[in-house]
Amino acid sequence: MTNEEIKTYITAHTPEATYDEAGEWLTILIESNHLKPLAAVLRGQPMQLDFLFCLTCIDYKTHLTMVYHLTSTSNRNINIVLKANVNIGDPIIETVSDLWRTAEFLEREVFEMFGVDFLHHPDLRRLILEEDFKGFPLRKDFEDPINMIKL
Amino acid sequence: MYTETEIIKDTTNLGPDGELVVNMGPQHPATHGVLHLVVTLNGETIKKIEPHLGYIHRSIEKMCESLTYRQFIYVTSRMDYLSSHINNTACALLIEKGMQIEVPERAKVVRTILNELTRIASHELWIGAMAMDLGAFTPFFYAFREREMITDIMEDTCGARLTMNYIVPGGLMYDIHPDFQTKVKAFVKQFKEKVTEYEDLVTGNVIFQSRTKGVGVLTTEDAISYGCTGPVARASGVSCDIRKIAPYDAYDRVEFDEVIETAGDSFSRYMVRVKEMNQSIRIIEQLIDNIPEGDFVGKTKNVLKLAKGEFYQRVETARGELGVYIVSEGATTPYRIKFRSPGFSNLSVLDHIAKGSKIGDLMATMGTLDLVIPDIDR
Amino acid sequence: MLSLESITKTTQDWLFTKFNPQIALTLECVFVILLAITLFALLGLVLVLLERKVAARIQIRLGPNRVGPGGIFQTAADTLKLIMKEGLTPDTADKFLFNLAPFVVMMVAMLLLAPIAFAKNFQIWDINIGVLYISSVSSLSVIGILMAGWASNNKYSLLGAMRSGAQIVSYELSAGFAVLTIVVLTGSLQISEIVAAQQNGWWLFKGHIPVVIAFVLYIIAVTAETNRAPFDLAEAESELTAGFHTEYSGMKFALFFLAEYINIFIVCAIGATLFLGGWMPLHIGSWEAFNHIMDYIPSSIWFMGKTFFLIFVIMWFRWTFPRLRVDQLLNLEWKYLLPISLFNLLLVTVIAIMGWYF
Amino acid sequence: MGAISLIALLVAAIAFSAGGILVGKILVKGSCNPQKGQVYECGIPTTTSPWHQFNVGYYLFALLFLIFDVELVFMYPWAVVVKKVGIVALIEIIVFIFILFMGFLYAHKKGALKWN
Repeated sequence: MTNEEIKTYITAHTPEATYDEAGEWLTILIESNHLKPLAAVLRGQPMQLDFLFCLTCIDYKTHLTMVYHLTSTSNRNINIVLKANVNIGDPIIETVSDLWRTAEFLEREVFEMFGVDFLHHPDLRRLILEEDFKGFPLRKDFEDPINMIKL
Repeated sequence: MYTETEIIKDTTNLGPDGELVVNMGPQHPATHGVLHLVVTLNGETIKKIEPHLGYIHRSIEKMCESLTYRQFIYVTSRMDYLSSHINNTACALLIEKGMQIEVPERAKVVRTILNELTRIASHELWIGAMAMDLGAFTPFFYAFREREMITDIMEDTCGARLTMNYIVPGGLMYDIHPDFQTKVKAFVKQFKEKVTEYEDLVTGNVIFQSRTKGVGVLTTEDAISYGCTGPVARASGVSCDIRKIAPYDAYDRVEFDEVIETAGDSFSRYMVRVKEMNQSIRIIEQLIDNIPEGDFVGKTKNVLKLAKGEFYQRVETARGELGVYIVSEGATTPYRIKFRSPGFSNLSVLDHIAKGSKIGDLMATMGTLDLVIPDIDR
Repeated sequence: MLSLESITKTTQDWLFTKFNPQIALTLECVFVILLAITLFALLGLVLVLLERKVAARIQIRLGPNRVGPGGIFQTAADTLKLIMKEGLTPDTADKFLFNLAPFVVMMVAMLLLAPIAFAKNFQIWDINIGVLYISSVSSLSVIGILMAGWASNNKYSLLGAMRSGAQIVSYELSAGFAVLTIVVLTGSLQISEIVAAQQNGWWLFKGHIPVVIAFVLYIIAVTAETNRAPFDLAEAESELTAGFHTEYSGMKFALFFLAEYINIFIVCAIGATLFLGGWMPLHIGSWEAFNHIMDYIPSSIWFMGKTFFLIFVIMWFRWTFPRLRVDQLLNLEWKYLLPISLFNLLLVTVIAIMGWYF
Repeated sequence: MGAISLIALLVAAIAFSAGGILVGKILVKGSCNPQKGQVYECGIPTTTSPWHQFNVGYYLFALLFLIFDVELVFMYPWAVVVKKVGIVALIEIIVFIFILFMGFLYAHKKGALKWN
């Protein structure tokens, strides 16, 4: 599948998606409420992007952006980056852990590091930080006066 | 502490079947580091495993946001310390890709050789440690005999034995040691002679086979769904070798096979790693006599600046796919950096494949997942 | 010729002529106590050092070599260290049982010394049911382990104790049946008679294949009974940290440690007695000259040589094999070793009745 | 020596163990720390008590052992006289072992030797 074909296929399902081809791989931008249906489309036939190899979040100060790197084990040439903006004041997004089980742990990491709340996550608890830790360490506004390196 | 009545009261928070909740780790001989598993047991049978991470979390990702592109590479050696060369290579490759730096052929070949040596060293350590988890102490020393030769080569070349920091954007920090080629050849010779020894000691051992065959079976679908990579996924029949999918450095010009087993149990994970070491030797043999002359580092600016945008680089470490994802705002430091560590995904599968097995099986399963805790925690 | 036999005999005669019988007996008891303690201490030191040297040899390294020539005082230094350690008792433990357990383990190990023939006529008590005595006393050791594991109030200890309970009692059977084969052939339970029966050849050689099978079964069973790798599930350190003695430190731990090695010595000594002729020198049929030369080697050396050979074999196991899993371990006993033992016993009976042995 | 040696050996065992522990107690001045009294569970304070009902798997083996061990004790006197009695003893023990083995097979069939 070429990028153009992918774009037409996705637009057919999700007209709201916008595209960015500046990077190495095709990037799909989407609003957070449309993420889950689109993810399900990508996961299913004929795209079969069954391998979520990176899930992370970026803090742009004004908003958070969830980033999903997807590829297919049957066709390793297809790589797609899925991005969804999340409101920073009230970060809620639907979980994708039922589509890709690996997201279960990765979302837990994002949950404690960025404070993003994943709806319908089976087990959304802290994985790395201790229970009484305050703040979200990977957000840009996080300051730890004692332990942080400042150059 | 407890009085007798308290102990009786305490039994109320047990499960209906009188399950036993046992903490394995952070100070446990088999977790190889500070991994904390909360294991729910029914007799000897495991009901649930819950990993608690973070005992060695240094927030490398946050740290890198305030380090320049030249500096942050050295931090990455501390992630998966057994593949520190490969971690460094990933970062260097990403910066080279982002800035279109030409890397001299010599550097590419040397990087490839060092990466493969690192892979062998890592697998050697793993064989020893895993055999120790299963109660056999001796293979550890046999594996370390060869690993020691590699660390000696590393020491000559990089000045360090564990956290090498030898690879810089554009090539290598220094030229290789004059004895590099002879030493590597001597290692290859010895390895080929001695590798049969621990195959005799471990692979053919009846007890070892009965402990690992059919234990911790990971199906192909689960391996894909859980995002497993490296030997763990390849033992389940998933083709995921980044060296084949997206070749970097000199991997596109060497011949080697991607080792794939289909059983998905602990024994096939073991076999994948053993065979992979032989493939690494094959790669080294092809390259060691053909190290091109020339510069060891390309022309780079003193201050590196990545253009605004996003960059992703994947490499194959000894544990699987390491991804480095950088979001750049055009400054001298990355805006956001994310390391997709292979161990994190491989750990997430532990509960799934060890559930229902015995405590002894947990050691075999955990051992063959080859978890390096700093890599998981970052 | 100066032998242990003559020394004991002279001492006894001297004691009984000098003092009245009661005092003489008391003094003899004191000698036995002192000798037993010395033997324990010496065996502990020697066996631990031997283990470390054997391990080092197998693992292509040198082993202890700093304390004393060739590291021979290493274990003495280790013992000193263990004495200097603080012995802790967990607050939540059952303190009485916790402190009692090492004593029980030690007592069992010590009691097993009684019927062992260390040399010709050098035996503390030549009890007429020697073999039965050994079987019964050795099965007591599991009580000490269960006590230690349960009293610690530690989950690893409990699991370890449970495992070793199931394991020791299971392998007790195979060991028992293996011992029984020799009893069938000898027709006596007395150790001295069993040794005497091997005057013209050791049972391992003259008993045909069934005795060889019994010997193999015996070695496997006692390896499991003494909690040695590959059957060291009770203290499987990669699974249960230190198993039943996780909570023990200092001297109490040292006692467990020592008892383990003494038990190895004892089971190997019994194995040597039953299958390899005990202190009996190697005699081959009608080779008079050869037999005569063999007789010149003192009987205590024969005994120790055979025992230490078996100890070496058991150590060799430990450093070569991975550990079994607990269900595999019990399967091995109940599905393979036990039926084989039963069948083997019948085979030996046939041989004994038919007189098909040398 | 007779049975009195057993008492001597018991005394030796107690003297040896108690001596070692006492020497340790005298020589070592322990430091006080409440955490020293905690049970070891990999550095995490233990939450539940291990003193409760436990999986039955182990007990089944203990029960089976009891049966076999009693039989084993019966065999000792038999083993001593088997050579004198001759073929009758052989037949008797075959019957004995057969019955025993049937019981064992029954236990096997019932799944007593299986791990849940």
